[in-house]
Amino acid sequence: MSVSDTPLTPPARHSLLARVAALGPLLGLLTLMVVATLLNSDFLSFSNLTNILTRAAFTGIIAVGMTFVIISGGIDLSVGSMAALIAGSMILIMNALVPHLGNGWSTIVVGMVCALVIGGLAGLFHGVIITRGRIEPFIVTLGTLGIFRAVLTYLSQGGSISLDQDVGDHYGPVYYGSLLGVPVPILVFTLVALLGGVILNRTRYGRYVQAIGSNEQVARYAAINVIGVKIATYVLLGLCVGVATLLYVPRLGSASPSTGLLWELEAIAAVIIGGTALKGGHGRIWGTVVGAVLLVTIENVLNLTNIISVYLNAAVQGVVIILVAFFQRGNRR
Amino acid sequence: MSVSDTPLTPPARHSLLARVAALGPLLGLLTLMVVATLLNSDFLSFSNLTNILTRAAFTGIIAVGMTFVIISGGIDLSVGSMAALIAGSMILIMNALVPHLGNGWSTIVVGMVCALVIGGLAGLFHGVIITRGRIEPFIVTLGTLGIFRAVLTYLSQGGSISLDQDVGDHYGPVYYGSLLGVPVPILVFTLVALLGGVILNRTRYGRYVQAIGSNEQVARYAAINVIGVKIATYVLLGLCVGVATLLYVPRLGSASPSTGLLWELEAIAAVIIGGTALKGGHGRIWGTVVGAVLLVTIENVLNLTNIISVYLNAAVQGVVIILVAFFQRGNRR
Amino acid sequence: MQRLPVTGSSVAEATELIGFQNIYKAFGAVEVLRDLSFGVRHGEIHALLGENGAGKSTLMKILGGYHAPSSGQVLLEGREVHFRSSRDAEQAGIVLIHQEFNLAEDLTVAQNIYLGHEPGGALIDDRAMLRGAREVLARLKVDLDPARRVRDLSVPQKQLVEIAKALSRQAQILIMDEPTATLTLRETDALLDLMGRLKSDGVTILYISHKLGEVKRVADRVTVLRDGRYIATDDAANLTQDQMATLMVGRELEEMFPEQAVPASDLLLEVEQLSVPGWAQRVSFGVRRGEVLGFAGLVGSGRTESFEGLVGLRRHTVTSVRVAGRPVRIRSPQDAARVGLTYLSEDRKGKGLLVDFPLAQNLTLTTLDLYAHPLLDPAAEHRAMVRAARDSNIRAGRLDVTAGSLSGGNQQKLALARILEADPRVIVLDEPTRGVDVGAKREIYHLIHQLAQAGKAVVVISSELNELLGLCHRLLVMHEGQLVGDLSGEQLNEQEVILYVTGLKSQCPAGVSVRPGAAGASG
Amino acid sequence: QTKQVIGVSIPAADHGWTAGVVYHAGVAKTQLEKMYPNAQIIVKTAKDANEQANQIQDLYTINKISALVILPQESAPLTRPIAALKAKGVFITVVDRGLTDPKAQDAYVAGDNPGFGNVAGRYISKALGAAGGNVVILRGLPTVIDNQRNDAFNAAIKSNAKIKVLDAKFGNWNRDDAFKVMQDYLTRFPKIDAVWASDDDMAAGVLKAIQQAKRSDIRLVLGGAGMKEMVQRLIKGDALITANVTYPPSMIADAMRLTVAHVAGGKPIAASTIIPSVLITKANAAQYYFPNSPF
Ligand SMILES: Nc1ncnc2c1ncn2[C@@H]1O[C@H](COP(=O)(O)OP(=O)(O)OP(=O)(O)O)[C@@H](O)[C@H]1O
Ligand SMILES: Nc1ncnc2c1ncn2[C@@H]1O[C@H](COP(=O)(O)OP(=O)(O)OP(=O)(O)O)[C@@H](O)[C@H]1O
Ligand SMILES: [Mg+2]
Ligand SMILES: [Mg+2]
Repeated sequence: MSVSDTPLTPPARHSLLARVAALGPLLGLLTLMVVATLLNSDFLSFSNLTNILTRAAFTGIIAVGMTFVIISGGIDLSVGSMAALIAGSMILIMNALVPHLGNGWSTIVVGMVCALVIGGLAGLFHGVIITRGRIEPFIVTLGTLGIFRAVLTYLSQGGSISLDQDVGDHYGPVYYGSLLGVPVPILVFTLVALLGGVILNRTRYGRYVQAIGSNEQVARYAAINVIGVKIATYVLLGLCVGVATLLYVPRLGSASPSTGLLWELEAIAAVIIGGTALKGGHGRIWGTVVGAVLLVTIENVLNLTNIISVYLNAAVQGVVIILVAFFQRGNRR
Repeated sequence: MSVSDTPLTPPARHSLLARVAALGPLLGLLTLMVVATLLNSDFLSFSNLTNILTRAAFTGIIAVGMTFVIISGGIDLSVGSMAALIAGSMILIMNALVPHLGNGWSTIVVGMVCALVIGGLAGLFHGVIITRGRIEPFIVTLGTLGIFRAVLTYLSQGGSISLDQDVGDHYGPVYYGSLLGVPVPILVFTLVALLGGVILNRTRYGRYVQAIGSNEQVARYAAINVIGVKIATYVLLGLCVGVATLLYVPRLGSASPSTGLLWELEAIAAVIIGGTALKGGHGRIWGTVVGAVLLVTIENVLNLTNIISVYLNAAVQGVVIILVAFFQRGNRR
Repeated sequence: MQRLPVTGSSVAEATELIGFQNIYKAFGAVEVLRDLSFGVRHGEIHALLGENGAGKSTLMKILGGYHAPSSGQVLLEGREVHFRSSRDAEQAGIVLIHQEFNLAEDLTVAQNIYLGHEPGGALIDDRAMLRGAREVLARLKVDLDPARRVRDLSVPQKQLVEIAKALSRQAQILIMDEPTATLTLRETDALLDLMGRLKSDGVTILYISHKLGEVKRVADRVTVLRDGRYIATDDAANLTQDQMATLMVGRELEEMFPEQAVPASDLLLEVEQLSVPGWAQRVSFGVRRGEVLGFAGLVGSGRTESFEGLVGLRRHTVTSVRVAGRPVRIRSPQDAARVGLTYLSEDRKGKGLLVDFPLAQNLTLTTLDLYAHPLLDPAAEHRAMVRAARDSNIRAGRLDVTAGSLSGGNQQKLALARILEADPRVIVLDEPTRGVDVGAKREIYHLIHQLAQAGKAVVVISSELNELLGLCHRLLVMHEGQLVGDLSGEQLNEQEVILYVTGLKSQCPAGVSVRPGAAGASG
Repeated sequence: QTKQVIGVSIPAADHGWTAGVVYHAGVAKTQLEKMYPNAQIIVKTAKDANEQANQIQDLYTINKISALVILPQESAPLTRPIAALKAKGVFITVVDRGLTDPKAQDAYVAGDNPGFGNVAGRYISKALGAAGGNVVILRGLPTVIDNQRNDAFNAAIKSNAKIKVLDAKFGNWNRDDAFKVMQDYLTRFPKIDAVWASDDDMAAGVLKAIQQAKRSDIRLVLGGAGMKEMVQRLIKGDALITANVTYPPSMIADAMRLTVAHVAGGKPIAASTIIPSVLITKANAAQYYFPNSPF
């Protein structure tokens, strides 16, 4: 094919317009920030911004894992319940360890490891049932959504499970502390996002996740271990939930049946707002991060102002979500 | 990858095994019924069975509409909020009409028509934004999920909106009455399901819905009005929500911010348990009906017995859902 | 025919690299391959011929490790091999280019080419990948940005990526399942040249094609299958194209192209100044009742896009469209269908058929109103399918299978049968014989002429020049989005058309379109 | 005497207070079944009004209850289903959330929601003293009881003209949401004197947010309902937690006791029993401390 065969104009995807559209969620976030600053100049204060990012860290970290699951063509509805179960088990384990290991770091580290292990195992369970059992991920995780939370409710007898006060004091800095002025959860969030970005875009595993989501048959023909890769996405997500939870526990020092309620919706929404297709195949971590921050920012702005009835908060959130999606629609296929 | 994994289409579809697997949800339901009867022989009493079916009617009717949306490749997360909003508006309208039309049937009929109109309009709004606006249905309906419920909360000022007592007394039979011994909601549910089945399998529109879900491009090239058909699925679902709500209002006689909470999850779960693929392309109404009944039956069985901790109800539900899905997995493509 | 030496003995010759011995293959109850035995020599280009559904692709998938034979053996250098996956076969140096694309549409060209074989250590070496992809594409003489997403590519470009993917695997045995079906002259030439070079590098090539001219040109030996059975093997030099066709079909084929009837004088379709942004400018033409009008051009010349625009599938502008003299506005495919204008897409799998749907439902998709009174009548749909299968000679084990399980050529026939169901007045066929065997091609050609004689106007877009020349009353040539030639009569010869197609000759200064009525004058 | 089946239908434990209800119901069941051998008590929890309506239907159809003690998830939607049961001869005791039609019940045992708001409002206006100050409110979920409490609080706090209510937002009776709302209040208002968290779960979240922001302007955080951790802090003499307002989840046990005594023991029962909300201070805290309860 010679040069003369190339099309008359480059396809629209590469045009300026498409590039701008790809930035949709970011533009949405910036617009929102401008509006927020106009409404309340405290919005831009350092402490408010760190508050926002710290809050975004929990669902944000989970959403990074969720991005992989969704790109591969799956879904996980159970993450909120999983977080609650991990938080509860972790606290019970740490409380039980105090007599043996004391209330210092050794107890906490064991607790953290347990959080990761439980998350990973829950993910492994999902992955195996979904792939080997060939059941829709929606159904499996809808089931475990009920199961995980019920087990936590059982463990807490409906009330809350509180962390030993002294352990809590030692553990506190993991949420409240900061390094070079940046709160620890933000650091961890950044780290997880960067790692997620590298894994998704620069490793074989990430490539295979995208290939599987795009066309499972093709992936299988390319001799990719489809089942293994899929299981790994759920394990990865489970680990992310574990990380989010171990940051979360020192925040309130307790777990209750309402811990992590609706986090799944928030995490999935962050992923989709960020420009990942629900049908899988392609997506991007930075979009997910922006999506997570955006969702928290909407809430924050609503708390900072008084202009509309409290009853309508959810309506404003809904409108903003749709508007942001509208901005980036040019980017959709 | 083993060689046996690779055939382009599973010839197994036609085998006996596949036929049995296709009955998965039904078998699940039957098994559950046997267990229930063993636990408490009153389970099979006529009044208990009609109770179950009547309850299944609400999410069941919605799930029939949802089946169309999901087969066409869409999703609607807002149905629970939509039901709440319809219930609230309908009650306010009827209460306002009492001085003019009295508390009899003319008021009620106008209220019912309004329920259908509001449902249809909400569906139209979804359909248009999703197709013309080219936004992921997940996002649009996540947005309206918040919006609808917020508007209801605003209308009720956080409390509940109650139907005029006398109107309620006239309206009551729509829920509590029966025809030839069969409660009205069961009759309506049956009718909606039959109609849904005929539309899906025996009309052009139904075929187009399936075609679009299977491959939208092919449908477009085959001169199918893709946008129109898609919009119609959301309108149809809106109407179903309207019907469900106008049966529901006489039951509880009020609407509040918590009306219809999580119905979307139940409706979607009924559809998926019934054997419709979340990715769209094919599905079946009878499966959805069985799915809806199954979900209610699990709850009923849990109410009938006392063998496990109340805290673990949700866990049992989760386990049963996964087990049923496991039964029918052979049927998945 | 009787002089053909039948070499399919069950004992493989020592020089043979690949041996098939008594291969049987059945899908469920459907027997696809029966007692097949023959051998392929080291370093040859071995063509595999057969009608649609003869089992060529199936046999090659067995060799490529995608299917296991129901019984029988595959020998490699005399030793029996059992591939459990395509990865196994690849390790033995065997790579298959699929007839149907196997590309992850969301990934880029380079990512697809290297899928499962990414270079680099812990992190993928993207630059090496792009470089490597560019190199393979260059070997194919393809100018394609390896960073583009496959989703945005045209069918021929996807085919080239599929080929490049296989080439990048450094195969010793390369299986090409109809690689040229979607390619135009130039890419085909480049590919055939490349095959020659690969052969001289010692690569053994198994080559499936329904384009017998190509087979004649590159193949050393030819094996013919029919109904899943082995028929014959011979040196390509010993066989004429007609003989090949005869072997495939099992009987003498009559004249490929039917006599052309004289078209009527009234224009059924008139298009003035059709532009599709980015693809075509000011294209104007007319088609007469009873006329078969061809569109020739290279990949990217804008033929497909012009007609997709015309039927409302793409954004376009047009000064006027008349159907049977009456001005019409076409904004959607439904509008087009209403005025009796239908378009058969070149992209069978992506835009033509619902591969998960049964045959009958594919057939009736555009004409469902005929079966709705007001409820659909599945029995009537089934009857229509039985009729169409007979009329269009669609070969399927059973009629209740899904469209995806048909062989490539039979899928094409099904797609064609569907648009005829609508009984349109103007029929636009984009690559109607893609992947279709000679016998079926002939049937399609005759069908096209029957349609023309029945008073319809037929537009044929094709990349096979011979087909256009033999079939059409008149030929329009597009180049870079513009009509550059309106050829008929004497001008309808290969040399002349190629000059226009490649842009070396043009009837009018660029930008000025050919008036529809001017056909006679220029001829 | 024939066996009497008494059904108890309560909300599922989805936050601290309801967990307390479930706990106390369970304890009362064991006690009462021992006291009245002819009584069988079935406790059911429901996650929403719809499920609760289904549940009481099942209790009647299958378990054949003769009396029902119900803490409705919501008042209005359960009125009709409860009335339907009463019409079939079931003795109905409604707890805490009044039905829209009182005719649907036989007995009513309740906490005092307006009283709850009123006590809190009066305490804060007194505690802030003549100088007054800025108050922020965290409301629960949009429901009738939350409206009642909030209205009563606002009415009571008007007694101190120097007090300014800065804003009231929903914290959903949830620690997490309360934490976030409080964080944002702290960003928005440079000076806050008192927080009415209206619930101890929310108060727990509020305290963490204040702690994190290291703000010292807040003088007082008033929760409510007497969660054991909060009462314990009160006993220990916490600087911010100087009082609490009761809204005891144990009212379910009272209602069960009265009902069982009536149907199984033939004792009379009052048509309405209101359990007042009282102020807990350091002085009387010990008697409101239940270490075994989850709440
Ligand atoms: N997975 C399958 N399940 C059932 N039948 C199949 C399957 N794959 C192929 N077949 C059938 O096997 C037969 C041979 O198909 P194959 O694709 O090998 O033909 P082919 O010779 O390549 O034809 P074409 O020239 O049209 O590509 C066809 O009748 C086809 O319907
Ligand atoms: N840079 C490009 N961006 C997008 N698409 C391109 C580009 N270059 C070539 N193409 C593709 O080239 C294809 C061929 O163009 P078109 O279909 O108009 O040619 P044609 O004359 O119909 O040729 P044929 O039908 O033989 O493919 C187009 O479908 C288009 O998608
Ligand atoms: Mg083939
Ligand atoms: Mg083309």
